[in-house]
Parts: sequence; C-alpha cells; structure tokens
Amino acid sequence: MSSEPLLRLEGVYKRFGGHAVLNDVSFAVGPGEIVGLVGPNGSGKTTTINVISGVHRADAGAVVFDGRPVHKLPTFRLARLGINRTFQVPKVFRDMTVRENIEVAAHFGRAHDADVGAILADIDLAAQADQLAGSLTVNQQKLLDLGRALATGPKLLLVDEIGAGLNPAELGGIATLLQKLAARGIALIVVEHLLDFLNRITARVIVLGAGRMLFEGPLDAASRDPEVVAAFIGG
Amino acid sequence: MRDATFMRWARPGAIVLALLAGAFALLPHVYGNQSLLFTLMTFIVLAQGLNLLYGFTGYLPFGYVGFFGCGAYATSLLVLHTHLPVLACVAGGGLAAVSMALVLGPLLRLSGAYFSIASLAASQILYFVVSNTNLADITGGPYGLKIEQVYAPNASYFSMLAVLLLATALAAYFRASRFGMALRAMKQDALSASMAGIDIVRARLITWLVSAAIAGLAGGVYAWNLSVFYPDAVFTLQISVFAIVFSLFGGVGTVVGPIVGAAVLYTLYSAIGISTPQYFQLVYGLLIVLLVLFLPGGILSLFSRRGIRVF
Amino acid sequence: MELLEYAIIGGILYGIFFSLVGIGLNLIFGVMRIINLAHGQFIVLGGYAAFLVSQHFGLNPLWGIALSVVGAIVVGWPLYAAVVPRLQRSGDPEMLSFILFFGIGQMLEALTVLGFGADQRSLPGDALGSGNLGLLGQEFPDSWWVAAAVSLAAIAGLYVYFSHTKLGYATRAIMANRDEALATGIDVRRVSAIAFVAGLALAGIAGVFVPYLLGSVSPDLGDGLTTTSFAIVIIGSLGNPLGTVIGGLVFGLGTMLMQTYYSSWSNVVPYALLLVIVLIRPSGLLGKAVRLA
Amino acid sequence: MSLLSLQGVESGYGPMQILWGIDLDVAAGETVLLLGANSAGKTTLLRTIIGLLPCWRGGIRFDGERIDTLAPDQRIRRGIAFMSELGVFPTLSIDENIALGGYFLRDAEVRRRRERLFELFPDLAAKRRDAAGSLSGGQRKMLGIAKVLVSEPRLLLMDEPSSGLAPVFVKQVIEVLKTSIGSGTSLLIAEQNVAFLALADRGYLIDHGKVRLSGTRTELESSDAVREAYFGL
Amino acid sequence: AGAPAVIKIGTLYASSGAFAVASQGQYEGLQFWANAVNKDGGLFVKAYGKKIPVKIVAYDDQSSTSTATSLYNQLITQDKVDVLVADFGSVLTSVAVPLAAEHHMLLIDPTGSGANFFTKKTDYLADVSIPSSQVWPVPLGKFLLAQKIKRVAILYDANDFDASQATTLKDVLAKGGVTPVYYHGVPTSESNYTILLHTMAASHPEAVIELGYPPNDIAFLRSLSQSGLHFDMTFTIFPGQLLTLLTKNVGAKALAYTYTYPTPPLVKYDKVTYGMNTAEFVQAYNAATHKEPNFLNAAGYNTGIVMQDMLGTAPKFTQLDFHQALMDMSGKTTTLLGPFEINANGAQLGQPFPVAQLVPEGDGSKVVVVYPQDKATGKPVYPAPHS
Ligand SMILES: Nc1ncnc2c1ncn2[C@@H]1O[C@H](COP(=O)(O)OP(=O)(O)OP(=O)(O)O)[C@@H](O)[C@H]1O
Ligand SMILES: Nc1ncnc2c1ncn2[C@@H]1O[C@H](COP(=O)(O)OP(=O)(O)OP(=O)(O)O)[C@@H](O)[C@H]1O
Ligand SMILES: CC(C)C[C@H](N)C(=O)O
Ligand SMILES: [Mg+2]
Ligand SMILES: [Mg+2]
Repeated sequence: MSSEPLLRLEGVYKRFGGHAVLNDVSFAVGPGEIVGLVGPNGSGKTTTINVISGVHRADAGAVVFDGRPVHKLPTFRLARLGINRTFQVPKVFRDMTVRENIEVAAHFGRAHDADVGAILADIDLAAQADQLAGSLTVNQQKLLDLGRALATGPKLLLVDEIGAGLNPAELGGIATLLQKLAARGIALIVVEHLLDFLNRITARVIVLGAGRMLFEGPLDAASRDPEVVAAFIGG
Repeated sequence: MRDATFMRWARPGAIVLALLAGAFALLPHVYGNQSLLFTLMTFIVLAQGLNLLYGFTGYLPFGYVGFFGCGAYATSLLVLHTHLPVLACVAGGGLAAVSMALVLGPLLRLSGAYFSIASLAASQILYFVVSNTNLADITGGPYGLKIEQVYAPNASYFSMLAVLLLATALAAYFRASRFGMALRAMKQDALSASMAGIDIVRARLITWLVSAAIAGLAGGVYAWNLSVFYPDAVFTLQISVFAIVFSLFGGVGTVVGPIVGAAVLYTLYSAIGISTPQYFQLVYGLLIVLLVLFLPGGILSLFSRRGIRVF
Repeated sequence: MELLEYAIIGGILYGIFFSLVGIGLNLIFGVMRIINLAHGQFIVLGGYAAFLVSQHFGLNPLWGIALSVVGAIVVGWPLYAAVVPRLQRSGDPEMLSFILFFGIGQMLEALTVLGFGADQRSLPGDALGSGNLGLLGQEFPDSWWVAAAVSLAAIAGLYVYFSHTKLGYATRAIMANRDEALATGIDVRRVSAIAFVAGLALAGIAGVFVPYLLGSVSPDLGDGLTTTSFAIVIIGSLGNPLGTVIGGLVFGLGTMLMQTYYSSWSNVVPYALLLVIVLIRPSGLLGKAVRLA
Repeated sequence: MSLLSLQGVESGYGPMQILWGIDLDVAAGETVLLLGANSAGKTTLLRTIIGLLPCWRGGIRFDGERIDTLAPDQRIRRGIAFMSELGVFPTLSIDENIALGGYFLRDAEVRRRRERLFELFPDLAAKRRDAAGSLSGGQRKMLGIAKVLVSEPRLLLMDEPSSGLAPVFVKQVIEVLKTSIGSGTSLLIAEQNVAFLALADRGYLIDHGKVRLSGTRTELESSDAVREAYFGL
Repeated sequence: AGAPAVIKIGTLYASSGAFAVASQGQYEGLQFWANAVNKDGGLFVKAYGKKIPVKIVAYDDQSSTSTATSLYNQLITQDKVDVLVADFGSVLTSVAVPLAAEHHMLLIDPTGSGANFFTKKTDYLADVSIPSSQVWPVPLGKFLLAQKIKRVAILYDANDFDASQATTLKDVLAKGGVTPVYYHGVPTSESNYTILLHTMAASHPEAVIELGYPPNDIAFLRSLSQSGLHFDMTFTIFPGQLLTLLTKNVGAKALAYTYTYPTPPLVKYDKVTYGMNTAEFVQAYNAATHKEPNFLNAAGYNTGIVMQDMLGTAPKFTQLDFHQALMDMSGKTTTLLGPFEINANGAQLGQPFPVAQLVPEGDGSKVVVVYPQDKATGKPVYPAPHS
C-alpha cells in the first residue's frame, strides 16, 4: 500500500427528501487496489458512487482525489481527472455504434492514447463494434459502459453491479478483466452482491447498511460478522 | 483521425453551399417576386438555425422566433439611432440575439417540453415588452418601426443569402466535427456524455448561442428588407412553428434536411396560397397531415430508408 | 381594496376556467407524448358546438357540453385510429406529432371558417343566468360561476379517474413507461384512445364557455389558446391534473391583478411567472425530480 | 399436457432474427429454467411469449389455445404474467405499481395480497407511497417481483429475478417462489444465479437463438455442455 | 401604347383573423362595383379614350402583416397590376405604404386611417373611403365638451388606428380644458374586459369611450352588459359600421343608449357628384346580393367609384397622373360617403362622421344623430337610463 491513498472519503453525508441515504461514510482506496462495496439493496452503494463521480453532491463531508478535494467539481472534470464509472442501469449512447461510443470518450476524456481496438477486445464487443449500442443486451451495455469509462484513461474506476445477470462462466471473464485493470494501476471500487465473485478479485470489502459503514476489512471476516450476516447475507 | 472525418464531409458541404449560392443568385432572374424568394430564404435560415439546436442537442425551442424578433428590433433601432452602416446594424442584431441567449442561458437547465415552453414564454415576454405602449418612444410599441431610409431589396436579398450560407456551413461543421459528435452523445445521454469528459453545459451553451445568432442575423436582414414592420410580424409564433415544422419535415440532424424541408413546404405554402386562397389552409393542413402519415421520417427518410446516408 | 378583492375573486374564477382549457392538452401529452398543437382549435370547435345548439336548436348552450363529448368521440376515435398508432410506430412520435397536429390545426381552422364564417360569434348573454352572483360583495356574471363550476367538476372527475380507478392507474402507467404497461397487461391502445378522446372532450367542454369568458368565439382563437394552455400545463407540471389547476390559478390571478393595476402589462404576467417557476422548479410546481443514476 | 408449448418459434427485432426455431414446453405446476450465455436470446424468447415481440413463425400455445397472434393484454388475461428485467412505473408510487400488477383482479383482492407481499419486502412497505423512480436498483427488482406475484398467475415468466439482489433477498425470493409453486403456479425463469438450479424441475440451454440442450435438472447439471457454457469449467 | 384588354386592380382580403369580417365586407363592396362596371361594358379610361373591363386580382392575407407583405409584392412584381388597393384597416395597409412608394405605385387606401401614414407629402398614397384619424374624432370630442362632460375614461387598443383616435380625442378635450380621468391602451388582442371595466368604474367617469376593432367592441359591450355596471355614457366605434354584427353578438339591449359614429348607410348623402347616392346604393346592393349593405360594403364600393372617376379623368395611364387626378377631384367631388377631400399627404379630410346614440326601438335600435347640431335628428338621452 502506498502512503497516500488515491481516493479518500471523509464523513460523507447525503439525504434525499427526509431520508438519510449516506451517513458519515469514510474510507480510502489506494492506486491499483480493488475494494468491494457491498450491502443490502438500498443501503447506499450506488449513491456512494454517485457522490464520488459527481452525479450528486454530498450534503456534508469531503471527497479527496489525488490529494485535492474534488466534491465540488462537475462530472466532466472528474472524468478528465481520472475518475470514471459504469452505471447500474446502463447508459450508453443508443443511436451511436459501439465503436463511436468509445471514440467519443477517447476524444473528450483527454486520453489521446486510448486504443479503441484494445478496449473493444477487453470488453469483448469487438464483433459488435459497428452495431448500434441500443441493440445490445443489458449486460453488453454494461460492458460498453465500462469501455466508455476505460477510454478516458481512468485512475479510479467505479463499477456498479457489472456482474449481475451473468453466469459463473461470464463472471470469471469479468473478474479476470478487472484484475487486469488493477494490475495496470487503476484503483477499482466494485459494487457487487455476488460474494464468490468478489472473493476472486479482492480481499478488502466495505459493507454498508442503511447508509452507514457496517464493516471494513477482509471479506471472510465480513461474512462472519453477525451484523453483516443479518443485514446482507441472511441465514 | 480528425482529418479523415473532416474530409469526408468537406466535399458534400462545399457542394451544398455552392448549390445554394448558385440557386439563389439565379432565381431572381427566373422568378420576379423577389420578396417571396427572400422569405423562402428566411425560412430556410430559420429552419437551419433551429436544426443546429434541436437537431444536434434535442432542445426544441418553441420560442425560437424571440431571437429573430430581437435581431430585427436591435438592427432597426441601431439604424434609427446610430449612423452605422446597415450591415453593421445587422451584425448588431445578431449580437443582440446572442446576448439575449446568454441571459436566457439558464433555460438550458430545463429539459424536454419544459424547455420548449419556457423558451416560448421568453419570446412572448420579449414580444409583449417590445410591443408595449409604454415603451412606444423607444421600441415603437405596437405601432412598429419604420426604417424606410435604408430600404434596399437587392442588398438585403444578398445579405440573407450570406446568412443562409453561414447557417449551412455551421450545420456542415456540426455534422462533421468532433464537436458535433459530442452533441449527438449528449442528446442521447447527457450524464454518460459528461462521464465521457464532455463539458455538456459549455457545449450546449455554445450551440444555443450559435443558433440564436443565426436567428438574430436573419431577423436583422428581414427587418431591413421589410423596412416597415409591426412587432407581431417578427415575433409571431407562426415563425417558430414554421421553422420547426419545416426542419422536422426535411429531417433534423442533417445539413440538407432543413433546406429541403423548408424549400418544399414553403413553396407549397406560397403556391397554394396564391392559387387557391379560399381553401389554402385546408389544403395546406391536409398535405402536411398526409406527408407526415406516409413519410414519417421526413423527406430524407426516402433516402436513409434505402440505406443512403444523408448529409 | 375593493379592486383588489374583485381582481382576486375574478382571477380565481377565470383561473379555474383556464385549468379546464389546459387540462385536455396535459392528458394527451402525458399519455401519448403527443403534442397536440391543434388543442386550441378543438376548444374553438367546442365554442361552435355551443353556438350551434343554442342558435340552431334553440337549446341552452350548456348542451354544447354534450355535443362536445359526442363530437370528441365521433371525431376523436377515428382520428386516433388513423393517426396515433402510426405516430407511435415512428422513430420520434413526440416531434412528429408536432408537425402532424400543426396540419390538423390548420385544417380545423379552415373548416371552421368554411362552416361558420370568419366573424365572431357569441351566445345569448343570459343563457347561463342573467344576473350577477356575488361573493364577499364582489359580483361576477353568472356565466363565470357556471364556467368555474363545470371546470371544477370536470377536473375533479379527472382527478378521481386518475387516482381511484383502474383505468386511471393504467393511464398513468402508460405515461410512465409504455413498454412496461404492455408487459403488465394493460390494453395500451384502448386506454390511450380513451385518454385521447377524453382530452378532446375536455377541450370541447372548455370551448363551450369561451364565448362567455372571452366575449365571443371565432376561428382564429385557436393558436392563442394552445399557447396559453401549454403555459398553464407547464407551470403546474406535465401529467398532473392538480398541477394544471394550480397553473390555471396562477395564470388567472396573475392576469387579473395585473389588469387591475398595470393593464398594459397584463399579458406578460403568465409567461413571466412561468419562467420564474420553471427556473426555480425545473419540472413545474408539482413536478418531481427524477433519479438520474 | 403442457400448459405452455412452443413449436419452432422464430422472432427478432426489425430485420434482425434472433430466435431460430425454438421448441419448448412447460407443464402445469412445473418450474423450468432458461440457461444460456449473454445475448443467447433468453429475454427475446420471454418477450415473444408474452407478445411484446411478434412471433414470426411457429406457434405458441397456452392451455391448448393458440396465443401467438393475441395482444399482450389478452395473453395476460389468460393467466400469464411477465416480470421484465428492469421495468417498473417510475412516476407511480409503489402501492400503485403493485396494484397494476393485479390489473385484472378486484381491488379488495389486490389490497389483501399486497399486504402479504409487503411482509416479505419490508423495504418496499416502508416506501410504499414514494415514487418507484426513487428506488435503488435492487429495490426496483423487488418491486418488479411483487408486481407479478400479486396477480397469482398460472404461468409466471421471469427475466433474471435475482440479478442485483443482495444474497439475503435472493434467499427470500426463492422461498416466495417455492410458495407459489406449491400453490400450483408454473414458472419459466431466465436466470443465471446457481442458487435457482435447486428450484428447477427441468431446464433448457439456449445458444444463439436455438435450444442446444434440454433435460431435467440432474441431466443438465451433469451435462458437459452446461458445465462449459454455464460454469466455465 | 395600345390599350390593355383589362384593367387589373390588385387587392388583398382576409378570410380569417381579426380583420376578417370588415375586410371581406370591403372586398365585397369592391366586387359589387366591379361587377356593375363590367356589366356596363367596362370603365371609361380617359388615357385610351374608351371603356375597358376591370379584373380584380385578390389574395388572402389572413389578417397577417407578413403574409400581406409578400402578397402585395406579388401583386406589384408578378401580376403587375395597374391599380393597387390596400386591404381593410390601418394594420394591413401599413405594410403596403412603403412597398408602393418603393415601386412608385399609387396605393389606393380605402380604410387605413391611422394618422401616421399621412405625415409627409407623397404621390403614392391616397386615403379614399374614410376620414383620417387626425380629424375623425373631432366631432366626438366637441360633443363631449358641449355636453359639459368632465370625467372621461378612454380605453383604446394599441394599434395605429385606435391609438390615433385616442390621441386626437385627447387633444380636442385638452383644448376644452378636460383631461381624461382614465386613459389606457390595451393590446389589440384583448378579449377580457371584466376587470378593466371595474378599474374604469373606479375612476367614476361620466363617459366611457372604448376605441377598438370589432372583436374588442363586442367583448367590451358584452362584458359591460354582464358586469352589472352602468355608465352615463358609453361610446364604441363599430356599432355605427357593423350594426348587424354587433346586434347579433351583444344584443340590442346591451347597445341601448350607447353612442357611436354612424356611417353610411346609417346616415345618407342624397346629392352626389359621382356614382350612386347612399339610398340608391343600398337598393342596388340589395338587389344584386340580397344582403343589406354595411359601411364596409359602401366603403369598398366608394373605392371603386373613386378609381372610376380617377381613370376617367387622368390624361395619361401613369401612377403620377392617377394621383394628380385624385388631387383634382378633391374638394369638388361628393360620393355616397360624403364630400371627398384629400390633402397632399394622402389624408382624407372629408367624409366626416357625426356622433349618434342608439335608441331602442322595437327589437332593434334607432340611430339618432346627436351631434353636430346641423345634422342632429334628436337630443341625446343623458345620462343613459338603466335598462
Ligand atoms: N431492441 C433490440 N434491437 C435489436 N437487437 C436487440 C435488441 N435487444 C436485444 N437485441 C439483440 O438480440 C440478441 C439476444 O438478446 P437477448 O436480450 O434475448 O439476450 P439474453 O439471452 O437475454 O442475454 P442476457 O443474458 O445478456 O440478458 C442480442 O444479440 C442482442 O444484441
Ligand atoms: N435520487 C434519489 N431520490 C430519492 N431517493 C433516492 C435517490 N437516490 C437514492 N435514493 C434512495 O437512497 C437509498 C439508497 O439507494 P442506492 O441506490 O444508493 O442503493 P444501493 O445500495 O445501490 O442499492 P442496490 O443494491 O439495490 O442497487 C434507497 O433507499 C433509494 O430509494
Ligand atoms: C373601418 C375603419 C374603422 C378602419 C380604420 N380606419 C383603420 O384604420 O383600421
Ligand atoms: Mg445500486
Ligand atoms: Mg436478457
């Protein structure tokens, strides 16, 4: 672990209406590290990602990236700084081809060395490169989201449930890919409900429950923690 | 890579520009009602200007006419109160429209119908303010303005042609450039586009200003050509509606679509209006309904349906 | 002070009527994503329906309501069948409807001119009661009260329909997500057709009162009514009938107060309010923000 | 006799054919699993059965009756329900969403069943008056499940009911489905979660729009094709 | 040059929009004239020394000034009409004024009376069938002063015509030392007068003057009759021009005891120097169309008559000669609309309208001219009784 983390959340709060969705969330991620973010449905995982990627602004607390506070920057600046993400409900440019989807990000993400062909191969959509993105299946669209994120040359990648709906064989492919990305030095926060999958790629998880941090540490310890078991895994 | 895409469109762009310039330079010699040709150009410009915004960003401004009127008034007031040459006054009209667009910039926070209607509201407010009796000393109020001293049908005709070429060139640029690609991406998913590193606020604002400038210039030249006009002549919503209908009819998001749409529908409009005035509206309405039902993708869909990519 | 009270009560009555003017547009847009640019022309037709029953059949103009409803069914159902499914199969129904209904509006306007002539028509002033009903000492023509009452009844009906009937839920479900509505077993075509006809009928009913509230009816009123309706609907939020009532009240009160104190600026008010409102609340007064991601 | 039976079904989007002659049966009371890789055509198949996509060729029978030309609502009236992958009505409240699931039932009946479902999904109960659009991904999924269960259909088509659900809820959903099965509902589920295998009587392995393999659960579990395509072993 | 086979008269009319009723009336009057002339073998053209039939080339401008602009252009540049006649009213006339001047065409302006058309000398404009608004309201102002009415409320529509009516009226009153207690403009599209009436009432006027176009007058009078308000004197313009339309729309009861400018055929001119007199016109029009003519029909016909006289005297077939012919006729001609008197700016100074009150009679109303004295047929009922 390097001395200075790439990303640090400091006491982040977020409410919607009267409902506190994030409640004093603090954690840090180092370069090249994979962190699992888990928790029951509605516990605030996506919201955490939304706050880090600038989709929502935290009501209180700070997000520090590469040593500077970034929680007031607009999304496109974060993207250019190297924070990117996928969406739980994929959001591709439906009327553009798969290739164009990636080209846009390669150009505007200011990562001029992005190799579109290599990214297409990584996300396994080379065969569909000239198809319209809208005709992909939901799962393929999630991969395309990932490709779009990769094209901006991210340092931190937030991956929201990319494995949901994949079978074990396909999950294996994704796991390999994510590990490869981490090996390139990209830090990853991976939201996933499938513990076996997480287990393959990381030892460290953060467990959210109703917007609070229930647990932070190794995954196997988490699955023995009674609070985590009750809220997330079930008996 | 940039050059490759650019070159792909540079040629068709140049061809379209040359055709337009040639056609409108020659037409007055063939057909004497120059004011009709002038109005036709005006509507092509407006359809194209609207296309720049709507076709490329998906923002449909019902109140597009507001910029047109703004340009018309600014130009006329400059003519009346300064000694600038007319063309400078027209440029001032374009600038006024851009300033107005800048003031109205916050409207871009809205989306869909909310944006459309809010822009309509803005144009109505402009209209009501300009035509208010209490401001008659400044704006001429409901009694309109007269700038007969600069009346020059030929010069204004060719100025409108210049604006038309400018608008078309801009559309070609939007169609061909990376900037245009960013706009298309934003139109489909703004959040994703900003995650792709696009400054959507800035890109949208630029497009909005450019589109306003075109309408403002057109309004300025139009006022110059009319030289006597009432506020409703340059603020009537009919102008917005025509611009929208014409460009949609031709096919938005393309360069030639709005040109073809406006040319066809406006020619029909004047032909019917002049030959069968009694049933004019009925025939015109019916034609539009039939065209939409049987040609729902606009005229250009005739081509794109056959796999021809339209410029 | 007296003027103020008068303007407020007048504004409320006028505003309630204008809620009715806008509500049909809201319904059709919400359900079908169709921009009914001919909305105002349909309202005008309602005005002529009242004119017809009262001048040619010697009935009370209120029978124009019945005629409007029948007319909406007779005209609206075939129109729906001819136009809407085709629109919805196209790439961008919302925008296409814009052109299509522009054409329909042109035709309707031409047909009303051919059928009724271009001049203003008005209705016997005393057909809806010749007196003046007072509230808090402020008197307004009976016809205003009748118009407001009918408007309230129509809007309440629509509200109950939306929030307490299956068909109403289904209507809103289609507004929310058409594909999912199909997957849930809703007969989307039937429900949409009903909403379409209801939207036209509401426009027609509003039209019946136009000769009273606006002095007379003439074929060229259509576009202005469409624009005003759009403003009212947007102020209150699309797809929300209560919002339209609020939109109507904002419009009515704003106009009347301004007319009392700065009459020459009264036409600016509704639009200025609209701008302010949407800049503060980008999806109207009762609009809800949607979750982006 | 089978409740649902497909013979040679072909279908696709616009000009693009996705399904190439699918034969498939679901008997009354049976639970059938659709397996298959990403983009094999599982969703397409379910959408064709319910009628959201036209059946180009072949036939679909439900309870002996040809239904492939009926509109979706007609099919649903006959006792089929469909849970789509992502769909809810975002601007309607949770209560209203569930009520629409029981579109063909009496209101009182819907209310009774809804309260029972809320016991299973307390998260939903807590937000019952909120717009469904504010829910998290997994909460939407729960709502989608509640929405189809409320109609107590004879045949339930589910597209990936567990994806995006936390393990604790996956377990619950399986319990609920067991109860439905117990009361006679037939299930056809496209699902990738291994845990669901335990639920199934039979299964089909779909590959590039064709049935590659079908059989009982034990047959599938021991099939090399499944082990390879599904578990990647 | 050889004589043309027909004389082409180009004009516009509005089949829809705010000016439709009046515009069509004027157009029908013109057509009536043309039919009569052609039945007679055409009109005599001095320049060619023979009778030539006329042909009206007309387009529909739908009351829109921008449509009108391009149609006037069409008439001038494409159809190359010999005589250009404007559409009804100031608004639709205004756009033709500079166009005609630019193309050196004489614009025959039947009813566009807005004062600001006539601010400088021109050879290309002549108001032929209605008094200029610079002089038109003078009798009304004098009547108010003569009645010793001190509290006058004036509500006008903001357009060239009504605004110049209001200005002139205000000036006349000012000379008599009267300042209006209420003086406001509203948009010409105004249709809702309920609140405005109450605001006016709050200024306690003795006379309420509403200056508008037909839709305004209708809405105003209806609102007034439904409002429960009552003024001692109420004046509107159009009952005197379109009495049938107004009666149909607002009812005779609402018109009772209100004032207006009565126009031919409601007032009649017996002795004319050219064409039919008012009574003959009514009869002939009735016979030809089976309709009672209104003022606009008369104005349209009058426009024809004036052109007929003009072409019958102009020595050469040029626009400047036409204009000179009109100037020569000025002061020497009387038609069914009264004495024809035009100045160098093109303004009509003759054809004055008196002030009259509509007194209930049977189901309708009787027009009682109350001012000026020499034309009066009765005394004003002031204050107006409650109905
Ligand atoms: N709307 C559409 N238009 C065109 N093609 C589509 C559309 N939706 C899906 N497809 C294509 O149909 C094929 C089958 O997709 P389908 O959604 O049925 O797969 P699936 O088996 O459900 O996959 P997954 O496990 O990813 O959900 C894919 O190749 C996909 O690209
Ligand atoms: N924009 C919003 N408006 C209102 N409520 C919201 C909004 N976004 C999130 N919420 C609420 O915040 C809570 C947390 O949502 P979030 O999407 O972060 O959950 P999650 O942990 O990602 O769940 P899942 O695993 O189901 O995706 C939920 O209860 C959700 O309803
Ligand atoms: C007939 C007249 C009342 C018309 C009026 N003179 C106008 O200028 O519009
Ligand atoms: Mg989530
Ligand atoms: Mg699928």
